[in-house]
Amino acid sequence: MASSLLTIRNLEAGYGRLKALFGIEMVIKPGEIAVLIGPNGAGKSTVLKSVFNLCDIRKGSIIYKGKDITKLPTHERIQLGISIVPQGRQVFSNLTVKENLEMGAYMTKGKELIETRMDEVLSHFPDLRQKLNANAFSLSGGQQQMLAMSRALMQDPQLLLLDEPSLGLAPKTTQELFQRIQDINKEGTTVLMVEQNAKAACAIADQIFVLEEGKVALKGGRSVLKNPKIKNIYLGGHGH
Amino acid sequence: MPSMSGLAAQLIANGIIAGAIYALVAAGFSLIYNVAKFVHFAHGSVLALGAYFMFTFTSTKMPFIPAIILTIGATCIAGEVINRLVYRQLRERKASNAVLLIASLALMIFINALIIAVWGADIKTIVMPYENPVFELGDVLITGVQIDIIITAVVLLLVLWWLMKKTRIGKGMRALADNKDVAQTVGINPEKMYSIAFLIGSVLAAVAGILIGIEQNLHPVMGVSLMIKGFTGAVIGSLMSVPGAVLGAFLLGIVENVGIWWLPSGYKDAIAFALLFAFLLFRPQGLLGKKMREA
Amino acid sequence: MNNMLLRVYNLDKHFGGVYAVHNCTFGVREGTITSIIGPNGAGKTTAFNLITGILKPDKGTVWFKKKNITGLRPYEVARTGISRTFQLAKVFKYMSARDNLLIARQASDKELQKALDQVNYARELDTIAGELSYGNQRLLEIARALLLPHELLMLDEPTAGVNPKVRQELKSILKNLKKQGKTIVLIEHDMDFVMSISDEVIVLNEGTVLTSGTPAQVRKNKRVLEAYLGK
Amino acid sequence: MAFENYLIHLGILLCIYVMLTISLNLSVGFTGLLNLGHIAFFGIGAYASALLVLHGYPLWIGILGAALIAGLVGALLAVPTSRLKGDYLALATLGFLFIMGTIARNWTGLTRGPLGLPGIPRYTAENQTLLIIAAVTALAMTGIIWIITRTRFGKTLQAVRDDELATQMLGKNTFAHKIASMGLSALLAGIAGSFFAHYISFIDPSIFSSGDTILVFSMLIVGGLASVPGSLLGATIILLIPEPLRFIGFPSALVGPMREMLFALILLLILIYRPKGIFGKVDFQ
Repeated sequence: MASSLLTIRNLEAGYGRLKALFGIEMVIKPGEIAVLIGPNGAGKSTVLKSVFNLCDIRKGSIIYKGKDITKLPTHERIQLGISIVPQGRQVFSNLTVKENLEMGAYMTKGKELIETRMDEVLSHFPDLRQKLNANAFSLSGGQQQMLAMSRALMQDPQLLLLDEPSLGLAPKTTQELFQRIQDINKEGTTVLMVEQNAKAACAIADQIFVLEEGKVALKGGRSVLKNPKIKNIYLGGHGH
Repeated sequence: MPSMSGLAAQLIANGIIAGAIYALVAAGFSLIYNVAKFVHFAHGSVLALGAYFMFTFTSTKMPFIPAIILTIGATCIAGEVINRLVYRQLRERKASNAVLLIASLALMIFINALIIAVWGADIKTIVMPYENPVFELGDVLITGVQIDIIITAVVLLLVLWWLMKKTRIGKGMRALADNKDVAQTVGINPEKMYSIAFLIGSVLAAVAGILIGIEQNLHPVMGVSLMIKGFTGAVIGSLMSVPGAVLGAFLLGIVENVGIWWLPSGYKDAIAFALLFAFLLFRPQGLLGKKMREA
Repeated sequence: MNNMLLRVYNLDKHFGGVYAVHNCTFGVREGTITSIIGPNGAGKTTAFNLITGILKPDKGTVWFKKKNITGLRPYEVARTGISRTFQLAKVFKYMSARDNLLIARQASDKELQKALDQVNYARELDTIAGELSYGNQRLLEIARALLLPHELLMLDEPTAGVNPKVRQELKSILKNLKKQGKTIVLIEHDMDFVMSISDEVIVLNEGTVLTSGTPAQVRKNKRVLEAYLGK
Repeated sequence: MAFENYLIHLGILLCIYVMLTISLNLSVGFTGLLNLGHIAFFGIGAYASALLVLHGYPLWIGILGAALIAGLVGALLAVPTSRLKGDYLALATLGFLFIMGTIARNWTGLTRGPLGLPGIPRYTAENQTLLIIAAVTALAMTGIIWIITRTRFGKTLQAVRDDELATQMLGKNTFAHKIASMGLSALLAGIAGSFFAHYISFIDPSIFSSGDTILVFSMLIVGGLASVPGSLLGATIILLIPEPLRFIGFPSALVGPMREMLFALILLLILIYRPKGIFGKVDFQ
């Protein structure tokens, strides 16, 4: 098991009556960037939410560092070193940038530890440093996304879950963001990312899972996008 | 006969005194509204409980300071009992805000009736250990207690501001009020925060109850009218922010008192209700609030 | 070539600086099944809400049967002959299936049962809508939209959350409606579904029309797959 | 004889509260409008009827005036407030209740302020006949509401409650429906107000009471939202439960507050453990 940081076994999950996942199998190794792509409604976000207990899990299990955390309440998962950046640039808009970061370290004891970690995080996102006292709602879309990621990094996670970080960002900002994700990964944080911008995400991915209708349709390295099946998955035409 | 400007100055002074009390009510009420996202209408009745506790403790001839401390303690217990026995049960059953609002009204009626049953319906006055001197500041007459009210309100509101801005718990409450889902992903426990918000709200209610109890006399339904004034002030300022609510409350106090320059004093309440009605219909986000998205 | 039943010109709608829909122009031909596809956040549902009056456009106009319906309130748009469903099926949950349908049109139980059979709805008229499975709620909503006197049917992700068997039935249901001369426009993610039943496909990306054409043309167009896979 | 009079008194009160509960059910239970101002229309009806009759108009003009004035005010109040959602609609209508109380207290020229209106002529001399008239009216109102909620108009109101946007997309002017619902609900409450005024033959500004608002809401919720039989049962249960208090020999000063504490407590328990009430199937949105 040591080779796997996170294993998802035969996962079936959804929201109330609405089922979204029909048996997901996934193994994510420590230190890698794993990317989930696939057409809309394929259940990408639901996989991420299941790892963080934000939806209804019907069957299957989630193993993290050899421990079954399927039923673990959310705040205990944080202590295990998992943190999530939800979809849509979710920040505490009426709090300052500095306060947003402090909230990221809400469960951390010790002022100096929080200060040093904040420096580390801001080294990844330097342009937030000038904006520390600005309210989060005054930031641009890209800056808000970086603030949301920095808040998650304040927990010094081993596993960082990113839900469509590039949504609504300009291409240039997306490139910059993905560069930062690689830097963070180089320092030892495993990343599990759901992305709609498949080309940009696969460029930095170690392992790619292509989801279709709640199942893993394809799996592989960066060349998976060249697989002819991709066109059928995205644009239909399985020949009925 | 005091000169016109003297009368105006006195009305403004009365407005500030009333505003200070309304601000304490509005601060407690809007803190609970912002953090727990529902209208806790029984907040006024908790304030009345505070006043009556003070009456009971002071009538046992105990020294003044312990009476105050005991009153605050008893009111906080009442606040937490309400939060735990009623609101937490409703939240656990996924009750909608409408249900929480109706429950708070039922609590208001319950506490008012309890006060009448326990303390009786007659007017009560709190016996002050030392007399209450009247000062003359230019044309304005103001009593020692009224000065205490203004000072205490300002000090408490500054402490509240410091607590919300500078402490970890305060920021945690603001984060929860801002975005509950994200707050949970950073490990903030909503129920714990609601209890803290209720605790702070109860302390503010207790202090307001004590101050009003000393300055005016006590009657069982005093909480309801004060709650309406505090609530109206919060709506005028902005329900979305505690500072906004406090500003709105001071504004209401002044407008109400200056208003009786033209209208008979009986219409003080009518001014408040007219403002409440107008703001709820045409500017529900208040003076300071951002336009709420319609969809 | 039958004429354009619905036309949308240069529609603009932004929320706090971000453009949901921008210079969006397209048309829906009478008697056809037209699908609107595109990645998440392309503005598909916003376009639907602008057409049906739920949102007011910042700029641009909406024409239905050659009449300008821009800015009409939703119930006025419905009365011009547009009937729609929603991304998350909106049934009247405390009311029976019969009462749900009667809001659209007064009709005898026989007629109501026929409307339900048309969408292979497998439950009686008396069941309370809230107790139905998600798939059945979706079918009930579609049956209700069909009962409302209309010339244009707008379906927002009809196959979302619906099991594969019902998905196949939906395909035949829509084809029958087209045979009866109905005009249908739908937002859909299931590409097999879209490519197999659409006469015309409109591809939205970043709030504006990327391209449009027959399913074959759209599948061949390189820029469409690129829009999905990102640059 | 005294016990019989007490029963007749209870019977008349019950009819009045049935009128209030069933009319509140129309706007809250069937249309989903969280209307906390219902007792304001009750008070308006009482004052309108009393003032008309005290100024020499015949009784039937009093009732008609009460109904029309309360109904008109209800409809007018619905125009600005029906744009508001949930909490704010409740707060605006509650605010309206307090405003009416203040006006009644201060417009001494019309309402004699806190002194109230004494000597309001009764409908009939003996209470038996009044009980019969009240019972017929209450049952008639219940019948009307039962029929209305089965008509197309009534079904549309329930559609507005369940999903207003979807109802609009089916071509219904939901704004007009909400005004009609509030107007009719207020009209019936006005009639109840007229009955109350001419039975007690004295009213004062305390009629605009938040206590009664909670009392009628308890009756509505105990019976069950959007359930006509529920309203009848709810009104009966909530009115009768506190009655034994009178006989246990509590000092009279305690009976009033004990009664209010009891039905506030019942409402809280119902909200927590049985929010749908006995017959209801609808939850608050």
